[in-house]
Parts: sequence; structure tokens; C-alpha cells
Amino acid sequence: MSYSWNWAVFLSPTPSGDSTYIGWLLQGLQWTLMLSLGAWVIAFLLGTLLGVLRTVPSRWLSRLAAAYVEAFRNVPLLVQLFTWYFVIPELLPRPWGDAVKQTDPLTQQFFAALLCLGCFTAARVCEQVRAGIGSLPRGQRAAGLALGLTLPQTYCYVLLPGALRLILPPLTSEFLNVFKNSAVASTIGLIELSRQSQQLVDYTAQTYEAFIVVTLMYMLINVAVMFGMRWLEHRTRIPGTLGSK
Amino acid sequence: MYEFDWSSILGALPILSHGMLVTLEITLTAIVIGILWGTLLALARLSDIRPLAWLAAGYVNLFRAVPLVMVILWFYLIVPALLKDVIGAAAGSDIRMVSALVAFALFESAYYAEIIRAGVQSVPKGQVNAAYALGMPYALTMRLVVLPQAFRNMLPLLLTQVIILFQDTSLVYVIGLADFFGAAYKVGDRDGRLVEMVLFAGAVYFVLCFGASLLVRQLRKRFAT
Amino acid sequence: AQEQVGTLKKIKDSGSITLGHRESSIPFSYYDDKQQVIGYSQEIALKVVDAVKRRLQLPELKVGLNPVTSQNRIPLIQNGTVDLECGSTTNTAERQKQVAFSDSIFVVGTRLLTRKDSGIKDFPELAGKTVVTTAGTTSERLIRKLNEDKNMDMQIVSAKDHGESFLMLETGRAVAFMMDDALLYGELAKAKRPGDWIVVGTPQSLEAYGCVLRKDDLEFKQLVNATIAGLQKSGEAKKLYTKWFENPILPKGLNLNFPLSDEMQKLYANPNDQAYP
Amino acid sequence: MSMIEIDQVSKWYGAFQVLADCSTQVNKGEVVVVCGPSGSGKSTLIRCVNGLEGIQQGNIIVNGIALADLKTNLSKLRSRVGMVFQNFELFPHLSVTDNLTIGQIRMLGRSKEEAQARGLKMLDRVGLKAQAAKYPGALSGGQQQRVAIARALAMDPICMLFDEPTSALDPEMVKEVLDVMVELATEGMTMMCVTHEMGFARKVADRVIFMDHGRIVEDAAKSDFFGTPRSERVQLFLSKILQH
Amino acid sequence: MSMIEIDQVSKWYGAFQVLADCSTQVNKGEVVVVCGPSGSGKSTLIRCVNGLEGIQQGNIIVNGIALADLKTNLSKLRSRVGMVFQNFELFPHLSVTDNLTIGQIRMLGRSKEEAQARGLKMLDRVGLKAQAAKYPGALSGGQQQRVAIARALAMDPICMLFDEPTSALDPEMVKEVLDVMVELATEGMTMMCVTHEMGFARKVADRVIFMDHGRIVEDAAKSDFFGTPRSERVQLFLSKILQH
Ligand SMILES: Nc1ncnc2c1ncn2[C@@H]1O[C@H](COP(=O)(O)OP(=O)(O)OP(=O)(O)O)[C@@H](O)[C@H]1O
Ligand SMILES: Nc1ncnc2c1ncn2[C@@H]1O[C@H](COP(=O)(O)OP(=O)(O)OP(=O)(O)O)[C@@H](O)[C@H]1O
Ligand SMILES: [Mg+2]
Ligand SMILES: [Mg+2]
Repeated sequence: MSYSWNWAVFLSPTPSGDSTYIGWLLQGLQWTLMLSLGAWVIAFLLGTLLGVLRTVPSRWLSRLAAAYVEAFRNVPLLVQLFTWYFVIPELLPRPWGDAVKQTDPLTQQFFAALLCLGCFTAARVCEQVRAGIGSLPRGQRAAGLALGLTLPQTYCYVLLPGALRLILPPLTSEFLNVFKNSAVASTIGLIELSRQSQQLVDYTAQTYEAFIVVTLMYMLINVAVMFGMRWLEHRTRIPGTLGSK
Repeated sequence: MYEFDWSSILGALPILSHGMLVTLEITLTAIVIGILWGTLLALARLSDIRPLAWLAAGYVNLFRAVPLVMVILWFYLIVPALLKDVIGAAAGSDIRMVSALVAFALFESAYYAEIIRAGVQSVPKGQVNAAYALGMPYALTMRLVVLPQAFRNMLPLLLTQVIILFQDTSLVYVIGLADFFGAAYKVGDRDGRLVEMVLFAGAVYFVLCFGASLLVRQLRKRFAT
Repeated sequence: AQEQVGTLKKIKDSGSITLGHRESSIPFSYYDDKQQVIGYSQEIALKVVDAVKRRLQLPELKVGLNPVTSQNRIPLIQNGTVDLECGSTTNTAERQKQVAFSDSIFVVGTRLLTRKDSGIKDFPELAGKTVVTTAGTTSERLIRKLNEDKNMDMQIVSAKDHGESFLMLETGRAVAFMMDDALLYGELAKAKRPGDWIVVGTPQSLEAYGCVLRKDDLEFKQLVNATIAGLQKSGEAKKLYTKWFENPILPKGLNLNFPLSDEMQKLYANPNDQAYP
Repeated sequence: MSMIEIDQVSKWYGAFQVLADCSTQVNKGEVVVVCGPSGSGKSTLIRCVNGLEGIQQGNIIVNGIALADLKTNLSKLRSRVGMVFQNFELFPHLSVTDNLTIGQIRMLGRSKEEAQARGLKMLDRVGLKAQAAKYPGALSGGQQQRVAIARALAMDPICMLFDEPTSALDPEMVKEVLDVMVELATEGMTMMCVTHEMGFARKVADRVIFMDHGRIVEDAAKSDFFGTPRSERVQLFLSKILQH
Repeated sequence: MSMIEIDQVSKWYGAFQVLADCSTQVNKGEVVVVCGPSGSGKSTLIRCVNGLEGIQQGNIIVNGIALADLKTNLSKLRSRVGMVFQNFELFPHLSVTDNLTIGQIRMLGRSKEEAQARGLKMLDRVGLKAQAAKYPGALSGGQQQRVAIARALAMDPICMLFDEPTSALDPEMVKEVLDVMVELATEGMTMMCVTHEMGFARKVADRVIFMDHGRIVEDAAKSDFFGTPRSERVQLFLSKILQH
């Protein structure tokens, strides 16, 4: 293969001169982290709320949450992102839409991706929370209620603390998915990690170096998140129970 | 307000249906290879032979750490060289399709392996003991007792993963392969009707995936009893 | 016949050649409504194929078509997936480190597409406004540099492809779309209301499109160059130009009405493979 | 004076009738044992008493308050009706002390100190004072069930409901839980217990109720129940359960 | 002649010793009941007998074959030692008939017809002939356990191991399973049973073994065990378990 390796490419300055190529990648990494963490906060809060609604004894609320899940789970992320970015501003009342479009483009891209990823992941978190609550011993809810706790109190003090511990492993993979899915934001132009790697390829034609470094960066994030979640698992482990389950 | 113009859809139906075929081909291949290879990986991961378990765990973790987009791109760059060097395949076979198939199959098997592992572990240990107590050796126990129950337990999860996979095939746009989404996008780009075509594609995905998830729910109910 | 090396040997051994093409670079290389690849660059590529057939005495040579994107065209040439890419790839010094360029096939200037009633006539009027361009193109580099050098305080958006760039323009998120003028005419041809749009501005730079092939493959490069130079000298290239830029073209029968520039005339008179600086 | 009044109660799960026209009452200070074959609706009946399950027909009145009444604050009522479950249902993520105080603090509005003092007293009463700082997972089944009883007692209940409190326990631990229950009964607590421990019924029950297929088949004073059971079903049941 | 010989067996899980120097034997036709508090190692001991768990010290010899011997074909030996578990462990994805025949066909090499005939005979013996076509999920716990016993019997076992076969059952169903076991015992089957059903032990056991903390604390003829238990621990245990 006629490929000429050049690892020094990362240290050479970019055409606009204000940074080096590795600087670009680090900036991309920063956007990836901001986007993913922000989206995770939305997904976790919204998803937990929806997951709770999914299990309350009100048919109406549970259907509402179910409808949300179906809507966000059955359309590819790519299509959703496109919709948030290109379509929703067009559907808003004119002045609002224009106001959105007048803001700084990077802000628009970031928020579109943030909302998209957050709402998309919330649907999946919702299902995990529902499963978690469902796999608690059935008597826990009854025990909380029998003690006189109201339903919201029962969720808050009994069911959620139990369920969230239970679903920590699947939540970890959802969390990791957020980082991986954030790469899709490159398609609306947000200069996150994978987009920066493509730019680097465009500008320098050093495809393999860029790919290798970016792949390593994603793996690094992955390892960091796994360690973080393992620490959390350890911290929240209930004394007196055996290690894992 | 944006003026919608849906006129492109009708003329594009042949292209779109060809795209859907590509999507289905990738999905089906990834399911079949993914489940077979994933089962082996899962058994390897659960095996007592340490190096085997480590290798399988390494494989699974590697694929789960990297975004699918990157995996697709990597395979697009690597597969042609492999095809040439290893198989000596003629150029001209559609490299994009082959590399997408390989990428998805290998990537999905990492996910299937995890589901299958969980499925195997969900079979009560007592079942294995009961099989051993009847005199069955390991392989027979797996084949006759554990795997049938494991697959039944994880059927809903497997199908959910299939739905995710079906949606994820849209990412092959990064290598310019015209799956259903790619075809819709290209038609939209060609005709200057991107918004309409993407929304249309979204609607089609929704109908198919929602239908499939209804099916999954039905199955779940049936197996619950 | 003499002993072949490099690409020609590969073509001879496998009995096939694979062309890289773009999917929607109107009018250079794109799909018509029947998913056939057509365009100015594509016709040139086919002429090269004819030349290869003659050289290798392989009238039955199979021609594979492989769509490429701006991200993967270079690696695909390098790893042998694609033997020759003729689309709208600008010849630059960085790219020459990885691949070789043939004699130029087209010269473009980077200009602006804008709404007729936007009041924008040239680049200075973009100060403080939002401008869209396509990611990974030389235009992107140019406009960022312009913004820095002249302190224009523009907001620059990079869209994934030309279609999305135009969508940004169409939905009012950007007032202008900066790109190679020929491609701008192509986008205009796809618009819902072509009459609403206009290409303006003094060209910011000139760029030469070339076909891309593997580096250090003199024999193949000579063959490609000879073919292109032959077309340009014989006036056949001019005929191609008229066909694609001054006549109605597929898919919608629109005429780009893009007159032959001085630079193009110079190129036709004097075929070369030089990149513009 | 009747503490619990169950009046012609019927309940369906879809088309399946779990409770059919059940009527009985538990007077203040009375100990009533409910028994019967599996699936006969014993758990369902007792869960209806503090409104954990709704009913479709009939009335349930606890301490003079009708459960069906929309004005009834169910949470408040439940906080005064102690309930003990087959699987203990301690909250595994809370320490024993927190299990004992959470209800008092959140529902009775007691201060933390007050709640802890009361909780500890009850823990002492079931003989587990030393385990206050542990988590439920670290206790044996019998200990967990005693903590669960203490948790209910800490709320100063006006009556106690038990749903097979010993059936998930190892045989050795059954005794330690029954001992606590016997003590409660002799002290005059109003109790309604689903259990198959006929020894317990013999010792402290005032009345025994036998259920089958969602109906109350027999509702008799203890001596009548064991001495001269009317229905054949009860005789069969007793013969099976007492034989081994 | 001794069918099962357990000779100075010790076993550790990591640093925790589950079995400490256990020795006993079960003669042909003998019925031995093993009891003791939870966690004392009863299940572990019985699981070691057919090699479901390995041991680190000592010897186990079944029907003259040493388990530790590398030449021993464990699968083959196990196929002739029947085992019944606390949670039945029928294969839920197979019908009752298939549960009964799978071992015979795969391990004993019987033809399908032969296996079915033998299975049906055993099913009849436990009184469940009518249920042959059902799936385990459609049976009650007591029925499932009887099918599990039939499954073991269909393999023509030389001896039977039971691990708390009735402790997961509703009280009413205990009897139907114990009845089958009593019948087996009186017919002369060699049996080793972990159980707390002292009624069963009184009726058919030849010897009773009491375990505590991994040790065999008492190993006595039935009459001695219930009449004059030597150790205090046994007395305490019996007092607790028999009181209610
Ligand atoms: N949520 C439910 N939906 C449908 N049927 C139910 C539900 N809960 C209980 N049942 C059915 O109602 C019947 C009575 O159940 P219940 O738990 O009250 O019986 P029980 O007498 O307590 O039995 P056990 O001794 O096994 O605890 C059973 O047949 C059970 O299958
Ligand atoms: N796989 C294992 N790893 C570690 N410890 C174990 C394992 N299996 C059992 N143990 C421990 O070994 C001890 C004996 O277990 P075993 O199941 O034999 O007791 P048992 O007498 O059958 O009790 P039970 O009456 O509760 O069934 C227990 O303390 C248990 O916690
Ligand atoms: Mg019950
Ligand atoms: Mg045991």
C-alpha cells in the first residue's frame, strides 16, 4: 500500500494558524465530553421520571410514557438529529424559528445535538428504570405503602434507590452509548471528536494517524467511564450483600 | 414556514426499495453471523479456560468501546486490503457492501455475545446441576438444557437488539453505501428535497420498528406464561 | 506488449478497473434519476478507460464503479479499492503527498450563492453575517482565513455536504453559501425555485480539479495525462464543456449557463497538472 | 367494638374472582388466624384490609374509617396499621435503624431522635438491639422478620396484619418469630394472621378463618375449628397439614 | 455392603471450610436422614456424593467406585445415582414426558419407545399418569417434585439423594411428596435425604445424621437420635424444630 506515515502531523499548525492538529482533536474531545455529559444529565433525569411514570398505577400516565418511548426508540438517531436541527426550527412559529436561526451556529448545533441525544437516550433509560423497578421484589412497594408512605415517597425512598442500584450495569452501557452516539452529531457540523478527525483527514490526508488517535481517545473515554461507574457501584453497594448481585 | 414538497417520493420508489433491500441484507447477515459467533464468544467468556475467557472479553470490550461509525470506517479501509491479500478477490465486487457486512457482523456479535451471556447466566444453576445429576456431560447440558432456555429468556432482548441494528444500518452513509436512509438522503440531495425525504425515511423506520416492537411485546407475553 | 507495472498490471491481471465517482457533484459526477453515473468528469474517466482498453488490448475490460466521499476518496485510492477517481477533487500540495493528480480537468473560482434579494454582491458585504460552506473543502479553509485576515466577524458554518449547505441557505440560517462556482451552479439547478438564487462575488481563489491516482505510478499517469491532454487539445473537451455547462442537463433539464472562463481556455490551450497555490 | 370490619367483599382480577362475598370482623384485642390452601385468596384478603389492593364490591372499615370513602387518607390510615410480609420486605439499602425510623419520620412527623429512640426500643423488644447498625442483608431470615415486626410496631399500630410471616424461614428460625408474635398476642394486640402454623393458632388465636376458592368456608372459635370442623374441606386440610 | 462411603471428607470455599472431616456410610437398602441448621453443609455434603462438587480431602466411594479416581466416568456414575432438588429443577422447556425420557435416551442409550414406556410407568407410580403431556410450568409444586422423583427413578438408580425435597412446597403438598418417598423407602431403595421433616425421619429412617458447621455432630440410629441425643446442639435443634 502506498501510504506514507507521518505522525508528526499532529504537531504541525493548522491552515488558519491558530492551533495545531492535535489541538483540534483536543477541542473536539472537549465538545464530545460536554455534549455527552450534558445529554446524559437530561437522559438520566427525564428517563428516570418517565420510568417512574411507566410503573405508576395510572394507566394514563403510563401510556404517555410508553408513547414517548416508542416515538424515540423507533426512529434512527440520525433522522432524529436531522429533525431537531433542520425541521423543528421550521415548524416553530416564525419569530421563534428566526430567533433560533439567528443565534450563533455552534450554539445551535450544540443544543440541537444535546436535546436530540438527551431525549433519545431518555427513552432507553426509561426502559431500564422500568425494568429495574419491575425486578424489585414485588413486596417492596407494598411494604412502603403499608408503612404509610405516600406513593411519591415510596418511589423516592424505597423503589428508586433499590432499582437504580440494580440497573447500574445496564445504565453504564447506556452511558457509554451516549459517548458513542455523540459521534453522530458530526453530521450536523458540530466539531466534536469524530468530526475533527474527518477534518484532519480532509486537510492533511493522513487518514490512518487521525483514525488511530481518535479511536484510542474513544477507548480512553470508555475505560474512564467504566472505572467511574465501577467506583460508583462500589460506593453504592449495600453493606451485607454479596459483592455483585 | 417551510414549503414542503413531497413530489420526489413517488419517482424515487425503485431507488428507495433497493435501499431497503440493502438495509435488510445487512441486518439479516449481521443477525445470523452475530448470533452464531456471539454464542461462541459468550460460551468462551463463560468458560473455565482463562485465556479463552480473556480473549473473548477483550474482543467484546474492544467492539463495545468504539463508536459504530468508526468501526464502519475502519473496516472500509481495511477490508479491501484483506480481500485482496487473503482471498485475492477481484476488484469490482462491491467493497462497500462486503466491508459493511463484515463490520456489522463482527460489531453486532459483540453485543449479541453479551445478551447471550446474560441469557445463559439467567438459567438457574440448579438446572445445570439437574442435568449433570442425570449424567449429562457439559456439551450436552449446554445444548439440551441451558441454551434452549437461555434463548427463550433472551428472545425479547435479542429482538430489541435487532431493531436497534436495523436502525443503526443507516450509519453506512459514512461509506456512501445506499441503504434505505442513504437512498432517501441521496434522492433528497439530488432533488433539493432533503427535509422531506429524511422525514419520509423517519416515518418508514417508525412504522417498521414500531410494528416489530409490537411483535416483540406479543412474544414476551406468550413466553411469560 | 511490453511488461506492465503498477495500476496497469493490476488492471490487466484482474481484467477490471474500478472508477471512483461522486454521487451528487453536479455536473461533474453524479447520479441521474436512474442511478447511472453521469457528468463531465465521469465522461473524461470513461475516455481514460477506453485508452486503457486500447493499451492493454482488453476490449472486454470490466469497469467497476465505486462512489466515494470527500473523506474516503484518498484512502480508497491508496488501498487499491479505487484505481482512478474523477470527480471534483482539488489538486493541493498536501494531497500530493498521499496521491498523484492527473492533468487538470477543470478550473473553478470560489464564489458565493445567495438569495437574489439578499443585497449581497461580494465578499466584503458578508461582514458580521453567517456564511455556510461544506466541510472538508478548500472553500472552508479560504473563508476561515479571510475571516481572520480581514477581521470580518463572520459566523462560519460547515455543513456535511453540499446538499446540507444549500439547505442551510434555503432555510435562512446563512445568507450565503461559499463554494466552487461550478458546484454552486449545480446546487442552484436542484433548488425548488432556481430563479430565487444567484451566484455572485469575485472569485477568491482558483482551484484546479484533477483526476486522482496512486502515487509513483508513472506509466498509468502518463496514460491518463495523454488522454486528458488529447481531449483538451483536440477540442473534444470543449464539446464536453458545452454539453454539461451550457445545455440542459439531467435530472431536471436545467441549463447551468456557466460560460467558459479565461482560466479554462488557458487550461485547454496548455494542459498541465499544476496545483494553484 | 370491631377494629376491622369486612363486609360482603368481592374482588376480581379480570374475569377471575379472587374474593367472593367475604364477611367477617376482628374485634379490638382479638387474634384471628386465616388459613387455607394455596391460591385461596388469603393474602389478597389481608392486603385489601389496608387498601394495598382495591375491591370491586362490599365494604371494608378499619377503626371506623371506610377505605372506599374518597375522603379517607389511605396513607395516614396505613401508617397506623402494621403489616408484616412473607418475604420480610425490609428496605435493603437502609440500615436496620433507618428501616425502623423512615416511616416514623416521614409519616408521623417524629424527630430523628424521637424516632430512633422508639425504634431502638422496639428492636430491643424483639431481641435485636445489637443489630441496629447492620444492613438487612447481613441478618438471618428470622432476624429480618423480627426487624420487620419491630418496624411495624414502631409506628404504634392500632392493629397488626401478618401474611405468612414464617413460611420463608428455615425451620429453626420459625420459633424465634412465633415467640415474638405470641408475646404480642398475649399483650392484647389486635392481630389478623395468615399462617399455617397450627401450633400458633392453637396457642393464641381467638378465632380461625378457613378460606377456599376466595370464599370464607369456616369462621369459628378456635376450639370449634380444631374440635369439630363443620366442612369436609377443613377436615381434609387439617389432616394433611398435621400429619407429618 | 455399603453403597455410599464418605471417608474423612473436607472441603473449602476459599478460606471458608464447608465440610470438616466428615465420615459416614450408607448401606444398601438403608435410609439415612441428614439434618442440621441452615448453612451447616448438608447440601454440600450430598452434592459431593455424586460429584457435583469437588472435595479437597478425603474419599467418596459410591457403589465401589472412587469419585476422585481419574479413570472414573463421572457422567456414567451420576446417571445411576438419582438426585432430587429443593426446587425440583425440571426442565421447563420440555414436556413432562421429555423430562422423563431425555436422560434415558441420551445417557442410557434407550430407544424412544422404551424410554417412554419406562417413564410412563414411573409417572404412574407417583400418581401423575394423566399429566404426561403437560409442561412443568402447568403443574403445582407438589406435582413437579413428584415428576422430578419419577425422572430420577426412570434411570433405574442404584440409590437416591434428596436435598430438602419438600421445603419449597406449600404445606398441603408436602404430604403428597413425602408419601412417595415413604413408599420408596419401604420398598428398599437406598436413600440419603436432607430434610427437616422429622415425621418422615421417625417413620422410615434407619439412621439420622446431624450436621453443624460442616461437621457431622451426631450419627445415630433413629431411636437413639430421637430418644437420647448425645449432644446439646441436637437437643436444642430438636426442641426448636418440634415445638410448634
Ligand atoms: N395481580 C394478580 N393478577 C391476577 N391474579 C392474581 C393476582 N394476584 C393474585 N392472583 C391470583 O389470585 C388468587 C389468590 O391469590 P392469593 O395470593 O391471595 O392466594 P393465597 O391464598 O395467599 O395463596 P398462598 O398461600 O400461595 O400465598 C391466586 O389464584 C392468584 O393466582
Ligand atoms: N459456591 C459457594 N461459595 C462459597 N460459599 C458457599 C458456596 N456454596 C455454599 N457456600 C457456603 O457453604 C456453607 C454450607 O452451605 P450448604 O448449602 O451446604 O448448607 P445447608 O446445610 O444445605 O444449608 P440450607 O439448610 O440453608 O440449605 C454455607 O455457609 C454457604 O454460605
Ligand atoms: Mg399468600
Ligand atoms: Mg441446603
